[in-house]
Amino acid sequence: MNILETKGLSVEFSGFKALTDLDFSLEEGELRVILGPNGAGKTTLMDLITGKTAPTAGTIHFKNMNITGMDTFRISRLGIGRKFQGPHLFDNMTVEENLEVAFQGYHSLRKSLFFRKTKELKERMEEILTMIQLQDKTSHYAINLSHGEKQWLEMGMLLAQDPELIILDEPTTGMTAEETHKTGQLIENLFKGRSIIVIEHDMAFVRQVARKVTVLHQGKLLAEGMLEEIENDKRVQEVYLKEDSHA
Amino acid sequence: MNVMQQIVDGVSVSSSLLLVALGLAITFGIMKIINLAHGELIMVGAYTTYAVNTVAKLPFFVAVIAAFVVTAIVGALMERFVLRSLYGRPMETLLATFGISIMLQQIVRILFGATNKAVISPISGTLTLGNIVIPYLRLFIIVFSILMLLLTAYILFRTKFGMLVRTVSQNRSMSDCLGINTSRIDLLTFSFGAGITGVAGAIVATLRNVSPTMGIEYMIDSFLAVVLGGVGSLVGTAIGSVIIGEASQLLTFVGGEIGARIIIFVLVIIVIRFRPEGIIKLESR
Amino acid sequence: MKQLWKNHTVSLLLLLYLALTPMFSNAFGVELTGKFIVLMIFAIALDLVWGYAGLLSLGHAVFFGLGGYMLALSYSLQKGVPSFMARFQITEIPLFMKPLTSIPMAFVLGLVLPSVIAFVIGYFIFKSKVSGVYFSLITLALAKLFEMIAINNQAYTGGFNGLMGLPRFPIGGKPMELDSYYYLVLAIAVVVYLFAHWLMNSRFGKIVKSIRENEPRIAFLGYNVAHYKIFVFVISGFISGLAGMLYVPMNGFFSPNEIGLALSTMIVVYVAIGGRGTIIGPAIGAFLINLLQNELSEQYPAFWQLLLGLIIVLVVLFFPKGIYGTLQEKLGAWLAQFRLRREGK
Amino acid sequence: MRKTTIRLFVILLVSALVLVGCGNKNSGSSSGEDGIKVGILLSSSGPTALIEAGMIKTAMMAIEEINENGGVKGKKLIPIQEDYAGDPSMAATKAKKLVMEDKVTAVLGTFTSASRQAVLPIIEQNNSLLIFPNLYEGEEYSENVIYTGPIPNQGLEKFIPWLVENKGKRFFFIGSDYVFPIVMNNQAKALLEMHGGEVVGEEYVPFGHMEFASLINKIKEADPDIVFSTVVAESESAFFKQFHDYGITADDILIASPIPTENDLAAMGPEAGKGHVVIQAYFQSVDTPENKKFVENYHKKYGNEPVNTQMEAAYYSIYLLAAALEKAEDITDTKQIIDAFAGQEFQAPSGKIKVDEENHHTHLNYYVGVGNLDGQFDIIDKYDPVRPEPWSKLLYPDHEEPWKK
Repeated sequence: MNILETKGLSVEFSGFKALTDLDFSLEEGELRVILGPNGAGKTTLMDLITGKTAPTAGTIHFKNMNITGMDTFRISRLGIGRKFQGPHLFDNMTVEENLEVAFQGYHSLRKSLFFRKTKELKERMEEILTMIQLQDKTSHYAINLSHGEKQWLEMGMLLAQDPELIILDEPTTGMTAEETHKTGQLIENLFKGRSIIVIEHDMAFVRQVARKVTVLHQGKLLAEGMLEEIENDKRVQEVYLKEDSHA
Repeated sequence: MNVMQQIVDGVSVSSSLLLVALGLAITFGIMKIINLAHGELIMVGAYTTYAVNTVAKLPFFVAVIAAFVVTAIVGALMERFVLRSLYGRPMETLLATFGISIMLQQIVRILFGATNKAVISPISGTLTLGNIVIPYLRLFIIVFSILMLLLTAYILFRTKFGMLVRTVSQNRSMSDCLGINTSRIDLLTFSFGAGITGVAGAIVATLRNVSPTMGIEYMIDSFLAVVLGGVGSLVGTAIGSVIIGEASQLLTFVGGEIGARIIIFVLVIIVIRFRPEGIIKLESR
Repeated sequence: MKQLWKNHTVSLLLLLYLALTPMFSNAFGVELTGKFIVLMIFAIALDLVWGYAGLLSLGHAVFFGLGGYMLALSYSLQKGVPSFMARFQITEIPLFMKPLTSIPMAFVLGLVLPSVIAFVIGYFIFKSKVSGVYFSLITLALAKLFEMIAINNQAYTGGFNGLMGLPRFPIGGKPMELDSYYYLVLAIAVVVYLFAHWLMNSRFGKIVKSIRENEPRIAFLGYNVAHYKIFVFVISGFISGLAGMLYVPMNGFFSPNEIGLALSTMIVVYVAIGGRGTIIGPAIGAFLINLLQNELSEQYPAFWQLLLGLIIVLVVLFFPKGIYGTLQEKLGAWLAQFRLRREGK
Repeated sequence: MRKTTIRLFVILLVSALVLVGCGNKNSGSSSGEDGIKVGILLSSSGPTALIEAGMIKTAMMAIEEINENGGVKGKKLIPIQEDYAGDPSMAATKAKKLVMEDKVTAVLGTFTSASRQAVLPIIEQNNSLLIFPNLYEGEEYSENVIYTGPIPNQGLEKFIPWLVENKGKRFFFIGSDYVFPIVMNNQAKALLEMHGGEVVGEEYVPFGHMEFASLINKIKEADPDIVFSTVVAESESAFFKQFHDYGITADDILIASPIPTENDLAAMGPEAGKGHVVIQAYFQSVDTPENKKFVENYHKKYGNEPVNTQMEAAYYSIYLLAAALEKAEDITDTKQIIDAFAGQEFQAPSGKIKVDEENHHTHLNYYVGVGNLDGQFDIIDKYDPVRPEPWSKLLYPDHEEPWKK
């Protein structure tokens, strides 16, 4: 059963076709990697799914619910979490605070005003902190964390948010080889059972996590299939050769 | 009531507004600096004109040039010692420039004394067409403001300097990589904007008296004009000025001088609300 | 207790000073300090919006002024049609001002009206793509607008001259002693401080802070940013209105200056210099600047203006966190080092 | 970086505190010796400083002259100067300081009605004395205030008939949009009606208005003989200037106004004011021995700025105060001082003036002047002291007279 489905999805920015007539679907519990050179429309697709930008044509269904053009915060409440490319934290707030605001179910003003940390919440918080190995940095300001720590804190926030669909936009940019590897593992254990979309360049990382892969090119679906097939796919190769040649 | 006359007067009001707003179109429109001392730059220009033209008895055009130079220098100092370290922090910029505006007012008060000063209109006489009367002074201001607009446009779009200015405003880090001396460009751009504002000060000084606090109203009106027209677009600023100028004249039929101003403020606020990018939108992604 | 002291040292010291003022200073000093306290409350109100939500309002005096005008008008209506109305051949109090003839009603309106206006403005702005400096520019225009309206409708507002000769402290029927009114204001200030403190350390406060830190991100966590902005704006408007009302008896006089640009910009300066986002910082800023101004403006009027301008620029350049914010930081760092050394031994 | 930060921070605080410190010393020393303390509550900074600064100078001049001639009752007058930067609230604060802290015998000052009325309750509650030396709209009386400046009825009573007789009957009224100009114009209109003139238009502009094209346009439409202007402050010079730019001379349409002074002529540029008619209680060009001396001394002291009616008023107000203090038996009793003002006369630069026996306002001479290119006024007519009517008999024939109680 598909948790996410887009039909004929297209978007234009002042004449520029960022995405054209894209049919994309993701199964529940699946981890999908999306590949593609710069400007292929990867991030645009994510923006559309999370409601950051509204499509010019086509529909998006999440859990068989039409979320096309919905407000970001509504979509998020339905259970889609997103991690942006590069750290995207609340810099001048502590690790704990960053996690706290991420917890779901307290969105209304009233709830946020008269909010008490329940025992469960506290425990969950501890749990997450240990998972992302920041348990002894709870009162540090996010801005003072190392790059890797920042990335993991974001993972932690995703856990706190507890979404059914997680979107990771280049989660390993700027990471060392083993940080990258660690992140790979983190993703695999932390988000077991959730549906995940990962945008990634780093092939090593892709090989580590990927099963099914979708390749976008110039806003169109180029290829889709298991990693091996994709790697041997002619069209994909030439796109990537081009990419490398001018990279 | 002579509507034609009102419209013509509207043109002249618009033109002086355009003149005052032009500098802001550069410092705010292009450099994105919220300069609350904009009005004081006008004031500095006006006082320079007073000093050169009224006191030193030199011809008016000399005073205009002097106004440009002096305010350009003031602008350069502002950029070099304050604004430079605040790029990308609009709120801090706004505060700092407010502080500067207080200082400029007080400095002028100390230098020239508290009493208001006069700059004698360089041109007298009026042009009469049917039942419409236009003072040559205002005619001159209309022509002058259009020339200033064209000059600025030329500098920004036809010269190397202008190209650099726009490149830097488009993408600072990129320009850095291209080996452009961005900080120097910023300095020049701001002091150029300031200089133009000083010239505006020299011109408006002929319509009114010169006083340390004369700047505030102009500052607000200029911001309204720039934002209304469309930030970062000279044409936009021109259009904004014309709309406000004409409105302030024609709406006097409705609510008198005061009513007109109130209506304009409400209108501008509504426009900002629904088109923050202004009437003229720069296509960019 | 120890904890309280540790977290609120400065606030408590300031409170102590203010509480003792009436004992070692004459009536003039007390009234002056009382005025400062009112401005401190106002500064805290702006801090909620600017310091925490990161929305720089350049027109906050609008709410202060609305509150003040409600009470001031009510006072002037007590003895029938006031002279500024009579001058325009208005023989009886117009219907829409009837509610103000009752002082308690005026108190209610002085709190409700600013909040409502704040809500309308907030709803109008925050439900749109307007943000950052454009918000500031709109509020700037609003301040100018309300100032013009207050001056323009002189038959109902006293116009340019404002409303004067207001009774001093007729809180509830008969006049109040200066000192008791002073302590009333001080008490309210403490309540406001505590409330602001509670609010900004609640989950709500954290969310508001995260709006300041990273607005898009907080939306992706499922929060309706607009609602939070509007709410904090309304709260701030409410407190500003309260401050405006407290100001009226302290000043015995209310004019368009108190609803327009001048005060709006000054209060921003107080908050910036004191240290935005720290609640007590802005209060300290308001207090220090006014103290300095009062001391210096008489001996060196010219010099004072220069100094004020200079202080603003220097603070912006070298203490972006404001005086208190910077102190806090430096002290914090210093204490941390100190502890480390202790543990080292 | 951090180092400099801290250093700066310290410097800032210290400098501020030091200033506060020596600030106190200054005010301390001035209140030390035995003498009669007089508060001078006028703005030396802020928008209205351009006029009030001049008043401070002449007031100080008067005090020095008096002290040189042995002071009052053998005591020196000790001026305590407070600047309120044209802000009424600050005026109130500073008034409190003068009255409650410095315990001054009397306060000379405030400029706008806003600032006066902000100060009024403080003066009354502390039963102190305010001497208000400036033109204002009248319609006020306080036990504790002596109004030494002109009020509308005085000038207008003479001016309007003079204008109707010599210049024309068709009036267009303009003014800044607040109480003072409106009251002025109302009285002028009433007088105009009485003398058979006609009102062809009336317009008000916001305070600080600078763009007069459309107003001038309206005036030209109505084609009056006379524009009666109570436009004040910076708007005034802007109006005269732009009126002139539109090529309208005093011969086409005359501007008549009770407002402009020599300073305003300077601010608008003399040719803009040329030929237009003004009524004032004093011009620098007034030809009396007292005035010759006054102007001479002023220019010796402060250089060749023009002298104007407000400055003269501040000057003679001090002298009136001195005379009243001289006359009062016990100058610690404010009531006695105030009573001593009643009927008090003084040979001012503008001629002999007198404080009214009952209504606390002042009988003043009036001069009709025409602006000339030297930035002065050519006096073309003069009136002997006119009785002040706080509530103009013409507008409020049966208004109760508070001083009668």
